[in-house]
Amino acid sequence: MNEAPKPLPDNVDGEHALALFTEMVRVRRFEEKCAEMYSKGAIRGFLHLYIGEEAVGTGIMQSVAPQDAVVATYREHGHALLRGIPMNVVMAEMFGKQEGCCRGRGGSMHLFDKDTHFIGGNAIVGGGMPVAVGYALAASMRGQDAVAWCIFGEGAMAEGEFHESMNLAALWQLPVVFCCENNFYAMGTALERSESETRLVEKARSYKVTAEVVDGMDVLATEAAARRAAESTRTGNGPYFIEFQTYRFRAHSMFDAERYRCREEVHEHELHGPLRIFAARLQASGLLDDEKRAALEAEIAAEIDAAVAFAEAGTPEPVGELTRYVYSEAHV
Amino acid sequence: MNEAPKPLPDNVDGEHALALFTEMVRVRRFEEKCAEMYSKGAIRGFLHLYIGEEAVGTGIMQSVAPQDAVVATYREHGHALLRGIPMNVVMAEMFGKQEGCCRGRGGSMHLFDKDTHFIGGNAIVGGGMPVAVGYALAASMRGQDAVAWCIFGEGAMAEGEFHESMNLAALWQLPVVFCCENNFYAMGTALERSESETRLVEKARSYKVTAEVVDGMDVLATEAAARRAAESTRTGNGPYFIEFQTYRFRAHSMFDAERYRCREEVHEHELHGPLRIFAARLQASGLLDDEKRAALEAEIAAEIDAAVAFAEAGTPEPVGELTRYVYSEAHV
Amino acid sequence: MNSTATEGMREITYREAAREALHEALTNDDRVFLMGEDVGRYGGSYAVSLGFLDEFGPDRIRDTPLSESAFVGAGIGAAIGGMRPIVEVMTVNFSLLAADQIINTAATYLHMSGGQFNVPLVIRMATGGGLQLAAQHSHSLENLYAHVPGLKVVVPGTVEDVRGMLLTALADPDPVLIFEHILLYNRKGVLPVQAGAVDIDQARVRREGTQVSLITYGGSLWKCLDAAEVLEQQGIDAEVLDLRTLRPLDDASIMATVTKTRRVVIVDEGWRSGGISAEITARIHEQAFYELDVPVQRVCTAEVPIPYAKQLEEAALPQVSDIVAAAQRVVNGHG
Amino acid sequence: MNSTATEGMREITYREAAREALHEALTNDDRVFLMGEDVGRYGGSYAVSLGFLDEFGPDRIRDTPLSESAFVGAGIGAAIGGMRPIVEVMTVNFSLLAADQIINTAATYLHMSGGQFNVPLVIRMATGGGLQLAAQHSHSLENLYAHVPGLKVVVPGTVEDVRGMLLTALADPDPVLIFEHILLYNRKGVLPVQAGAVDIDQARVRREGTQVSLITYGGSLWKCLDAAEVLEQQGIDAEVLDLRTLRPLDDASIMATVTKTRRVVIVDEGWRSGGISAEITARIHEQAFYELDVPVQRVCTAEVPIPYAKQLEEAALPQVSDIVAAAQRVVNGHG
Ligand SMILES: Cc1ncc(C[n+]2csc(CCOP(=O)(O)OP(=O)(O)O)c2C)c(N)n1
Ligand SMILES: Cc1ncc(C[n+]2csc(CCOP(=O)(O)OP(=O)(O)O)c2C)c(N)n1
Ligand SMILES: [Mg+2]
Ligand SMILES: [Mg+2]
Repeated sequence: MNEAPKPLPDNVDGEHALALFTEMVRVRRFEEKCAEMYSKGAIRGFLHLYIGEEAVGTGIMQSVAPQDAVVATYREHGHALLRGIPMNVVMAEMFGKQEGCCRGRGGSMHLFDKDTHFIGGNAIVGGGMPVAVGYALAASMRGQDAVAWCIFGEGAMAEGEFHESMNLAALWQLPVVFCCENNFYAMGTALERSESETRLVEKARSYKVTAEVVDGMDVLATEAAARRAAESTRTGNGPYFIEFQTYRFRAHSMFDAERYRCREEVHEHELHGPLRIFAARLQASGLLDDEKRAALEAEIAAEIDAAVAFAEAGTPEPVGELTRYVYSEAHV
Repeated sequence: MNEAPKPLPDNVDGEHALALFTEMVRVRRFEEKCAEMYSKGAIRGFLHLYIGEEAVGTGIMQSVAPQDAVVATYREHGHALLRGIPMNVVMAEMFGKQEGCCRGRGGSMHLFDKDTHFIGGNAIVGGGMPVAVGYALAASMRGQDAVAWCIFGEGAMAEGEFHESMNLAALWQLPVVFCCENNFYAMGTALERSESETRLVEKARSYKVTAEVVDGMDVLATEAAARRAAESTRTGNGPYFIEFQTYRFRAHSMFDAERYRCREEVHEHELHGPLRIFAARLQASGLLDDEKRAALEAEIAAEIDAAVAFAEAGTPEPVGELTRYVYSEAHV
Repeated sequence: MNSTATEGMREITYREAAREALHEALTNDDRVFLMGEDVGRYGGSYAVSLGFLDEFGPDRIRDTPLSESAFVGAGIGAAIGGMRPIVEVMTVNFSLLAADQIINTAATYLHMSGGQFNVPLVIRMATGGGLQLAAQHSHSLENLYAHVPGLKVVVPGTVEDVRGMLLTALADPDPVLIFEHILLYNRKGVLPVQAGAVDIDQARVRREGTQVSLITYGGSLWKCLDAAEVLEQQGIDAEVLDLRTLRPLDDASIMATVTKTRRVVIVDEGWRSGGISAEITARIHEQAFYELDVPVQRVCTAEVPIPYAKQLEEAALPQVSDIVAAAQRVVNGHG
Repeated sequence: MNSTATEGMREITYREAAREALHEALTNDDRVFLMGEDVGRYGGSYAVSLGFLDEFGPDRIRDTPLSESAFVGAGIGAAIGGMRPIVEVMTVNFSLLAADQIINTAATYLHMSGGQFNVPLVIRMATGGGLQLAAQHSHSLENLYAHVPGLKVVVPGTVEDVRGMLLTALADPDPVLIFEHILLYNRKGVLPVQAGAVDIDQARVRREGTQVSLITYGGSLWKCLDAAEVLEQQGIDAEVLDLRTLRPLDDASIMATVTKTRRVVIVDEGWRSGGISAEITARIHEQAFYELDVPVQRVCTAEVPIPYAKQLEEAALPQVSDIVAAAQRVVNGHG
């Protein structure tokens, strides 16, 4: 970063900007703690970290209204936290405890929350897309002003379910915002080896869906794009597609040896990471200094420590409960 | 048809034009005979007629080289005949006889022929697309100059397999010609109720695939488009997509009551049917007259009668043979 | 079980009964809608929803593009979103395109979410052979789904069941798959004038008998009843048990008939290996081991993709004569 | 079966054995290529094909986009076109996205075409649970495919089989599905220095015994061998039969062990209802009815989507203690 950081534009509220930053740091620190807990064996299974991509989820969630639904992937801790699922129950879920948001049945890849209409946590790539379309269909048939926010990686766009879901949403003019987190890799497969047309917005446009591409490392840009999408979608203009260009700083999962990219490439992106650039701008605008930063970090650390303590103290779901929730317990 | 029919362009060889016409009439009469045989109960199951769409298959097949493969749908009698599968064995197949090209196991929807690399006859909408891509992959890996001609209806374009197959073919620059027979209906579903973007070429282009739309009622146009596609594909330019705009004059299958369109709409298209317009042009060019037409019809009628006789005289595959061809009989 | 209307009863086809149930559901519950390929303008590929588009409008009778995975998955999302979708998949073979949504999503959401998100989704599909539709339109794949916890699988064989089970399925909080056999749509049966929802927990004896139990479901029910007639003329008194639901199976009713007759033939249009008849055989073996004098016989579809030619298709599918022969074998003591 | 290398033998992991087989096939036959998600640059999600991209190049080690249906279907087309593709589907759950191509196309082409087009396609997938990967990555769905005529289903449990079966599958003219259990990749075993293709027609006795037969396959093989050790200490002499192939099943070997021990436990990581263990139970019931004194016991996965939490996952999957308990029950005469 040779250029001097730009101060924030005038129309951005300082407190709000600081809140965005805090959210991003909160997700980052949480993920770091997850990695630590994974190496200690407290978290198991597959673990996919969101580190590097925090500006995307943070920007999106600013426009997600209480009545909206979010359908995410296996890389969804950040989205879950940003959506407002308490950190305690997210951490407890990853520890496989009864106090977890899914009573330990879902784990890292399958976070769910009824209160915030967080419908997973889906570990089948592309699998959440039709679900999001259906949720939007229900909302539109019931005359509710709810939007379905469908979050997925660029790798998912090669799946047939992307195609079918885009078409249905566009044909029926449903309130779905398709949020593509383009981190340029699907596991070890780079975008140009997964798509013949790498300008992803062209795909969305081929369904007559309004589409834009945005810098996913700039939280103000992601926030603004999500706001445009929400406005368009809520006023009945049908689905909207946003490509957020971002980058994953960590391995795909804890099993990935990262043979498909070099350290320099990652490092280059880290230099322009979402926390780093936004912190610099906040500083340039006089909104953040070392003291403030330390205070904010301390507060987050305390929350995370409390979440770990909560998760550690949690109860393993008794084995006798194994067959619960295969079918509903009472007719609804 | 108020306008006077245009004579053929000068660069069209008269004999060739007459051959094209004969091919189309042959398919038409064959299909009419199939309908008759169906009402007599000699053909059963689902029967999908190609009547109205003859110019498409006829045009395509002019560019299909001996080493090429064809992957078609359940509406494939025309393609099978045009590709050179003898009429006798096609008719015998529909009669369910041992002499049929699939020994009576496939029927109308599943015609296959090893000699001409006719790989079905697939009754899963979209199901043949990945197969065509794979065939082209084999050809390209083996250094063969073979093209896979993948024929499907516009309804199939909504399936995820279309999306995935286009992307694979484009990404790997495979010699596949995607031939969309757009007859504007998928069973009873009109194109505008099946696709948010009805300009189908836009879809192909979103994979960076060369695409064109052509009048599928004009056999010279379809032939020329297929020729362009073959040239492009054979010279290593990757896949090619053609939308042939056509119309189905008959019901979707013999079970269809055609409640989704009115008689007038069908009639309007019949007036501009591929046989009718091409016959008029041939006449205008002095290549066809009543006598020639009658001779040509008589020859075709004789071939069809012979095919029916062949099929009627065929042997029902013995029930003892039921379990043959579930697995191969000898290692190859 | 015969088709003459008596007092308080009326004669009706299976198609008409399915249609009535849909009509009732659409009329009584705003949350119900029907979605699938050609359910609207075409009238349904088996004409079950003919005329519904005019009556209920395109919002609730929703023609979909060819995209099984997305519209089945959209059914899941709509169910979670508070609707009561009925998704029609034309033919069970095509449901394989939606297998991911059904098995990886619909069946797992309640469990993965720790009980938070149930999926009140109904999926109807046509199943079975007998119309010479060949290997991509004639299979009986219901057992693939009956293997999967989280799903319920019902197989109405009668007009009463095809009418009632839809209503029961709609009232169920979890995903229910309804398999309608293609040969039944034109079949007539009698129905109480006041027909309504029916239980989906219990198998039902469709014909009482003492010497052999024919255990079956769906399209094969009628072949078993015909076989029972033939057997009667031969002096063999057969009981016919209609399973009605393949997941969960009603063990108690199965064991009751087994204990009564001590001789069992299972008739199932799925392929033999790994089919539902294997599961029933295994359960009988486990739960009624000491009740049987001869082993259970399975009459299933031959292990071939269903061929087109009439004589081959007939040879592939279970026929009345096969059932009769199997019953004779068990009654005569050589299983 | 123990893992100490003896003369002419060498110790190797299951992963390494799978890798050797792939390497040999790629080296010896130009028509062979490997295709799937992340088989190239990433090195294979279970690292089986690590380094192959450099050695064989991107044409033959072909990373695919996420599009299971298309690349499995492309395998079918390539097989018909004269190649010998090996398609890797990362995990059996994802294969549901390709179920249409596998079941409606690969399994039917030879038959529908009256014998003209065979499909020499090999599909490998990882299966099974035990790594806390939860409900969308842990299932054992091999029985879904074992139900389908036209397919062959093999389930290598040993290093010799994972090495040899790939070669046999490649020589087979018809589609063969290979299921590799995720817990086996790191397991070591011994292999003859001159290892090669192995038959895929016959089950194999992995441990001789006289009092009870443990019939199993894949990942559960090792649990059964461990259980047999425990049983031995309790004075119970167990035989362990490794099925090796689920379609077609080797009835003769099954009946041989049943006749020998007259007591059977089937161990299968699939869900109990409608799983392969039901089919085996049914066949034993049909073919060895008079050989058994007590009914067969099935030890299967509980009928739940596999949960994440360790204690729940363990409770869901068959464990050594469950097998031991089942064997004790049959040996003590109450099945
Ligand atoms: C249907 C399916 N196929 C394959 C996988 C294995 N897999 C998990 S994540 C992943 C890469 C997805 O990449 P992308 O969509 O770009 O999301 P990202 O992980 O980069 O956030 C793959 C191949 C899966 N979970 N589901
Ligand atoms: C996967 C699948 N879904 C549904 C069907 C039933 N079906 C057969 S043909 C057809 C319409 C296909 O339309 P189109 O692709 O336009 O071809 P056309 O029949 O017009 O030639 C449908 C819905 C099927 N055979 N396969
Ligand atoms: Mg990605
Ligand atoms: Mg069409």
